[in-house]
Amino acid sequence: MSTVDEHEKDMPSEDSGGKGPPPPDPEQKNKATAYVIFFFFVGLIASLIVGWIIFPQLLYSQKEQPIDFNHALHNELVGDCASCHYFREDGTFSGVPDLWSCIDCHMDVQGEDPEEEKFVTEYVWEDREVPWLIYSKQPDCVFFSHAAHVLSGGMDCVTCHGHIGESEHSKVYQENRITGYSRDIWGRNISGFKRNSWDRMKMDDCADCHEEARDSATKDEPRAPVGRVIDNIIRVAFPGTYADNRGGSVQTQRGACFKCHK
Amino acid sequence: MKVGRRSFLSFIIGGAAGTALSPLPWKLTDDLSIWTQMWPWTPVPKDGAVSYAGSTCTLCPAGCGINVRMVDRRAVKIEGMEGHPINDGGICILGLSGLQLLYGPTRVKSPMKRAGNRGSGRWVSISWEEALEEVAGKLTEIRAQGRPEALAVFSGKRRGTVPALLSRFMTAFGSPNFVTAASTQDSYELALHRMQGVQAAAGLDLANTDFLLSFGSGILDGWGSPVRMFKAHSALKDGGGKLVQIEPRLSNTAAKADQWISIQPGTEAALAFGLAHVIILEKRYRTQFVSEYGGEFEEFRQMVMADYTPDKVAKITGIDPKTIVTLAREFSRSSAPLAVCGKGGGDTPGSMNEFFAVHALNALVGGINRPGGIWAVPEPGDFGWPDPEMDETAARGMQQDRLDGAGAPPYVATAALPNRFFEAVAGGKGYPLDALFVVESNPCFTEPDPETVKAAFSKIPFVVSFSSFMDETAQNADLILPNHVYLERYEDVPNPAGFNRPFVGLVQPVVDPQFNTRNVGDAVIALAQGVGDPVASAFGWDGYEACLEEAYPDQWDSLTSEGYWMAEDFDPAPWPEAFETASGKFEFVPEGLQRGYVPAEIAGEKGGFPLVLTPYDTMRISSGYVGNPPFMTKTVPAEVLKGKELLVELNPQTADQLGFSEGGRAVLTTPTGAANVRVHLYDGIMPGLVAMARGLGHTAYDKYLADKGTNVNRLIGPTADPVSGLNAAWGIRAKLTRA
Amino acid sequence: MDTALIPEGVKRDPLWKFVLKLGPVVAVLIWGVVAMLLCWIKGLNQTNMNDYYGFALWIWADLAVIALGGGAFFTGLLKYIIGKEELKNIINFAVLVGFICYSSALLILAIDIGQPLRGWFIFWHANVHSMLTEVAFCLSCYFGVLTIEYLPLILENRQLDRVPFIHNLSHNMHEIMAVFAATGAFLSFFHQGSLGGVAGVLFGRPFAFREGLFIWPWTFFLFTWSAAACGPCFTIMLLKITEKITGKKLVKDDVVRLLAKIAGWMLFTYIIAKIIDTWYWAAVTAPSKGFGLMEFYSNNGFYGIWILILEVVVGGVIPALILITAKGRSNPKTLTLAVVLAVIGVSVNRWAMVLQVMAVPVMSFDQWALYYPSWQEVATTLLPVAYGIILIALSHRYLPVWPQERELNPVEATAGPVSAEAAPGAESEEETSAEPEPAPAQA
Amino acid sequence: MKQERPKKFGMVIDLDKCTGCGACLVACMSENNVPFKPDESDKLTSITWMRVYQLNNGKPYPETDICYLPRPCQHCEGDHGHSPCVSVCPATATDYGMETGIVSQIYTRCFGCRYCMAACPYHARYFNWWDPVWPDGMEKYLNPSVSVRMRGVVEKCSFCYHRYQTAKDKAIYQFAEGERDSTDLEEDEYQTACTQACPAGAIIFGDLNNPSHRVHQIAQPDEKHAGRPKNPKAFRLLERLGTNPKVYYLSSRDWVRRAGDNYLEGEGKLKRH
Amino acid sequence: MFPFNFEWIWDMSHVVFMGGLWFALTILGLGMTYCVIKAVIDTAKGKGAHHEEH
Repeated sequence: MSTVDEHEKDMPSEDSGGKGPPPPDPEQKNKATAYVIFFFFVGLIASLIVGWIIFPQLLYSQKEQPIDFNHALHNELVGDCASCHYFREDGTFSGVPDLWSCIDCHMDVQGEDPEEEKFVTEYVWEDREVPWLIYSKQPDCVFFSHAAHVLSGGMDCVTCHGHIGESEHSKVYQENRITGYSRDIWGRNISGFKRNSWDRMKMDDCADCHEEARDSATKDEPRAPVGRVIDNIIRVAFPGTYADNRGGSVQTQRGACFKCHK
Repeated sequence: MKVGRRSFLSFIIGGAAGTALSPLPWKLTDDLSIWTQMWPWTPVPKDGAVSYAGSTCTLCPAGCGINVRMVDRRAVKIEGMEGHPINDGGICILGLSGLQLLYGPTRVKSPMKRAGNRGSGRWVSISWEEALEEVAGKLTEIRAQGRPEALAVFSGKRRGTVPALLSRFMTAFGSPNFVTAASTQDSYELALHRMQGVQAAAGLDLANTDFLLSFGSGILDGWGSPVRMFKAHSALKDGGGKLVQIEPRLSNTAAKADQWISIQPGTEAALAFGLAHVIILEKRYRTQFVSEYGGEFEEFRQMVMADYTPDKVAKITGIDPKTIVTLAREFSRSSAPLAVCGKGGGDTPGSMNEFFAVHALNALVGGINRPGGIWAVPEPGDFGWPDPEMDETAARGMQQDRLDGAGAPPYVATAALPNRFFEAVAGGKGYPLDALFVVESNPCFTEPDPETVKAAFSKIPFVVSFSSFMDETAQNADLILPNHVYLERYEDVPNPAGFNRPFVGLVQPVVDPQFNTRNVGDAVIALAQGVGDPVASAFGWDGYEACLEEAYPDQWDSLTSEGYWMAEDFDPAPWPEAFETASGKFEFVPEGLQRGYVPAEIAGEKGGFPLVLTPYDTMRISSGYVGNPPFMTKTVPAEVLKGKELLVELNPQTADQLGFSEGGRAVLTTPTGAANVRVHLYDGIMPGLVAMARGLGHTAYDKYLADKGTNVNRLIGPTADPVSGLNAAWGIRAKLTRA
Repeated sequence: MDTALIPEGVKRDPLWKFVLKLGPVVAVLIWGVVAMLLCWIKGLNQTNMNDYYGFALWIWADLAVIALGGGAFFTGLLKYIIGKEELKNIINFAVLVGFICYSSALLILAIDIGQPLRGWFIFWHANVHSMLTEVAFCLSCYFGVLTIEYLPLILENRQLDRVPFIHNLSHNMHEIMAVFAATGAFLSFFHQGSLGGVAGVLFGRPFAFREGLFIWPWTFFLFTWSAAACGPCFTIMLLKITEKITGKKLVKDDVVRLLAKIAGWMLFTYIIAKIIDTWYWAAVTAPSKGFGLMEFYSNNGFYGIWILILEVVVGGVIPALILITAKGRSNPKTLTLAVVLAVIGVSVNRWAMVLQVMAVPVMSFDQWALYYPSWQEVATTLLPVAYGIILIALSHRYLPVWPQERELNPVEATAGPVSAEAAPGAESEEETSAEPEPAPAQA
Repeated sequence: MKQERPKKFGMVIDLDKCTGCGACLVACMSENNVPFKPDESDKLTSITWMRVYQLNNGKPYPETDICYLPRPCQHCEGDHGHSPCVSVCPATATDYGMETGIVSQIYTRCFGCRYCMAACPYHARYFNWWDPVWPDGMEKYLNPSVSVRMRGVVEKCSFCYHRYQTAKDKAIYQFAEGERDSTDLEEDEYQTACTQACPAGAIIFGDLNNPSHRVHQIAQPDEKHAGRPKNPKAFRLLERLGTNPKVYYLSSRDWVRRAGDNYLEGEGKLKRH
Repeated sequence: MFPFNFEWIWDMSHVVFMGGLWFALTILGLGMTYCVIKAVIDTAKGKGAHHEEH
């Protein structure tokens, strides 16, 4: 903020003297301006392409499952998810079945599927666990209680895991090259929009669902996000309008951090 | 030109705007922070099904039951076993650190053969077949030469099937030199043997004691079965009982005691006799016991009356006569008083005179085999194995004198004399040894004056270590046949230290062997087979597991289901049947008791060494054959270990006289050796004493333990007790000079 | 060779001399950068900080540097809001110093945190109850303000100013500078205060804890106050140093004296408040927690009562008395002494409110912890100093920092095409810039 | 979902029983994946969620007396959950849970500013100055219930919150299977690792709000006076600062109780109600 | 820092703190936007070209 301009403002700026070089040819100037604008858009569009299309391609590696697993077929045979993805007696969730769970049926090759043959010969007979790639694997800092959600909360698998149980082939596993996250956690859509409850499994997605649950505990129907914002504003502007429905956390007034983190 | 530059700038601005409007910078920022949350070099423990596996801890003689938490096949945590008779859910610091030993970097991962000079640290891995063949070959050679006695075994344990197998092997092979490490328990056993005429372990009925008088025993510093002692102490506190600690240093036990009485070190026997004096004088003893079962009581009475008046004792011990009288009254007034002795953690035997005196005190108040007193617990018998067949060579070998002189006059009743064993070998006394097996022990570190041990090693051409860890002894061996760590093997733990019922704990494998190791029991059986008949015929088992099961035919069900077997309804022999001495009475004046006060022997002239060095034990340092795991070393206070330097405790008054301030560097010299130390000023220690923690100063093991501090055993040579022949050194004269 | 970039009408060293003089400073800068990289790559184990000294040299440097950078907001406030027009002659320099101080503070913070790549969590996942959140937000925002204030100065570089857009931009920014300055003052009030709050709210640390007003402990206000008092002192101190080094008088004495007078009165009132605060704390607050005053100052090897005396008397009362007397501030020697003492005083205050807070044992059985910084900490703390010197040197060389320089240091005709017009004084200064120049850039 | 009554987990440590053996330290380290370095003798950089202090009465031999004081995180409640550390965390990485009274620390959220450490008068918070390194193979014993902390973040005692979680999961499962009447936990179903391990039984853990729990019965917290113990043998560390901690200590020795707080010279004992 | 952040609560402290913050940021943002736009317009008008020399 040099003081030079302090005084400059007192004088008409159009009043430029004739001492300088002659003003440039207007046509030439227009042309130059067009170039400048053109290159601005070139840069803009190029970077948008890089950011929206090329970058996501580069960010995720694509990995095939060691065995192409047919969920639909198995589901037909065993009836429900819990047959293989069961609760242990200590209330923990078994997650992806280990070899031991499969051996009952797959001690020997049963059908003609080469994938099954591969499974039996390369893993069962070799007593080697299958290095499954887990689409919905949460990072180590997360404590997720299947018991609380499924046994207490009565949620079904589809809400978070989608219709994987109906798949006939294992989809490609995409892993973030920087973080090691499965892409299903952050969501396939790079812009972060989701259509279904199972499209993404980030903390905010947990929070959204819990917010709805909290609302529905006190109100008759779940609120739309906009409605919630309005409620919140009313809550601040007119304290005492609503019953206090705070969670245990002193910091966030939601669930305490330790509820979901370890 | 101008257009070009401006257009380029415009392009950059457009690019920046576009980038900002794309997910790239934002996702990248987010992902980079997530990357820091999941750094690939920070381990993520694998999740799995949780289960618990029960077993018994063998890291000390306590025999605690443990529950190991497993995640799939990994052991992730050791916890105390609820309801276990010894530790009931509690667990000590060493037991908790066990997994660091199991998965630790100092494990010997396969049989190893020395490649360079001894101690050079150069080894080659060999197969078990090669290793066993090499040892068997050597043994065959020794037998072929007709001198089977040239084989010796040094075992850390004396009880249980593994020592029994080793002993059996030695008998069948023909060598009397089966040497075991000694502890307070050996002194106790000898006291019971001399005074009660029984071959039994001393069991303390702590549950019913209401007055515990400890003559320097580290009740809360690792003495006996530590967790059991801790629980007993807490129960004493809850029940309004009393603990009195007599020792010259405010140890953790002394600090927790209701009364701490500082005493001139080495004069504990005199105090015990002094208390007896008061009790007898005031007729506070248990008349029925003394009159009916007290052997030579009159002689005892005369002795304490003449030589141990409170004033005389006060002069000897430095304790106020009034305190002595009060203590005697309180002790004898209690309904179930109990006096114990054996200094510190109880890893070293002590002066028999002291054991006799303290045991006599228990007898005076009628505490022998009574609730709240001290019980004679029968030693586990033999395992019902038929005697091994001995050929002529073996029989001839067994006729030879033991190199340590145990079992022969003057130490007839002592089973083994480890201190004399190494002295004899190092000094070239007796016949030379051709081979030595070292099992579950680390004499190059734990024995007093380890230099003598090393000198003894240099006289033995073939040393085989069975250690699971690359400890000092394994480093000085020629061959290592690594044992499983306790979490990988079967074993029995009979009669835990100080427990007052016949008891066997079962060690069971909770994880698969992590490395190419073998149970030492299996190795011995294989060796016997390698040597051939008649040794082999004494070892007809398929393997150690079968042998173990056969050893406990009646207890096996209980062992496998409960993890232990205990004689629930055991009652100690009532007084009429309790004493198997010649007189059938309790001998108040056993053979070997010193009449009149003789100051305890201590090495070093007073002139050159104005101070007295005493070692002390702490729960946070494992001073036994297992080196401190990293977790334990982490808990060692900075007042004990700073960097690699050990601090010795010194009373501020003494420090002032010597010109030391807190942390000052010094050279600690004793007649046995010298070490660089630092000084920690501690008000809780008698002036004139220097106290040093036992268990540091390892040269082997890993960077978490090696070269930290000084091994106090290096500074204190053994002193043979005239009765037992066992090491009775509780200290040594010393001097501190500025470094 | 860089004459085209140098402001018109002033004399500067030849480039080679300039570079040579900056050489050692650049060396220090590189040393600092190496230490900084070590801290980032290997982690904070490179420092001598520990679990007792979670805050140490760096946080002190941060607090001190921000207090000293307070000259920018306070001078801005005086000029743009209160209307002390004379201060326009020093405001550029004050802004420059502020910019350096705040950018340094942000850099040090970025090194100081254990997980620099997650540093943005402080904004994104902000906990509004934390004083540190307030610090972070206001600090970054005010740094933005300082950038906005410093930017026109850069844009007025002789060559940049030739571009019409840039010229217009800097012109427009000047037009509404008062708005920015007001925002800056608002933000500064809160972050200077919240830096004081950082220590003052620690109710687990009786040495630091102060009662206060609503959520703000008294230290909140004392910090703002002391920054307003000592920031200008620091600006004056640096001005004196710059004048010494360049061998030129750059700002007129009346301007300096005005600023010194205001700073003096601020310091005077501040130190009265500080004494009252200290007394209340020593007599009421700390004893209520079981602490006597001397327990904070004895039984340790370093933190004696001398710290309090140095801070309050030597670094507070004395400079305040010098500065509020006309005689004191008109004598260049006493003026310099006073501003140096004030700078020391505020630095010691920040030192005590960071380091001593960490050192004092709170549990009766705990011990004093002493600390000395590692070379990496020292180097990274000197890094901003070196960077500051370089930035001042560059600004001095290439930017029109000093409105009064040409008037005070007329350049002889031989020096170049500039020269003669310098005389008329500040009011008609703009005319001097009308000089056409060789304009090599057009070639 | 039914609302359970808020719990307030706390601890009572009997200093008459504590022997300073260090089992709680290792139980904690082993349960919570606390790392170790080759040299841990600088206690100012040594991570021990549970630390055992040695107190002494300051008297010369032979009047000397010492006492061990294990110090886990005190899980201060402060004023309505505003413990010294929680409100200062700029990134919401530490939190006070009203339902359990436990002060949490989220390592992946923490960015290592160490303000909470400056705030804690108990030095219960530790910074990871180094990357945690386990010797090759030793990482096998790591507990999957607790995340391993990366370099550059603060960590502290969590009252083994993961044990609460696992116990809860088990209760939910058993409730769903009809094996129990409610998902409420019994006192012994949630115990910290140090409590479980203590060979002297000196540590007692439970819900201070629950009159049937031993901690409540022993400490007898006075809710009218911010949880101050009514048991005359009990005291809390630095109660006068208003930290309102949830760890109570018992001692029969006057000098030990007095060492728990700061008093001006000549100041009488803190009055109790 | 935004209402959609997990940590955001609609309470007085957020409204006051974040309100103040966003207010300041808005002023700065609007101020700079004004300057830039005006500079673009001025430049288009031909102001400031090659100094206002006299």
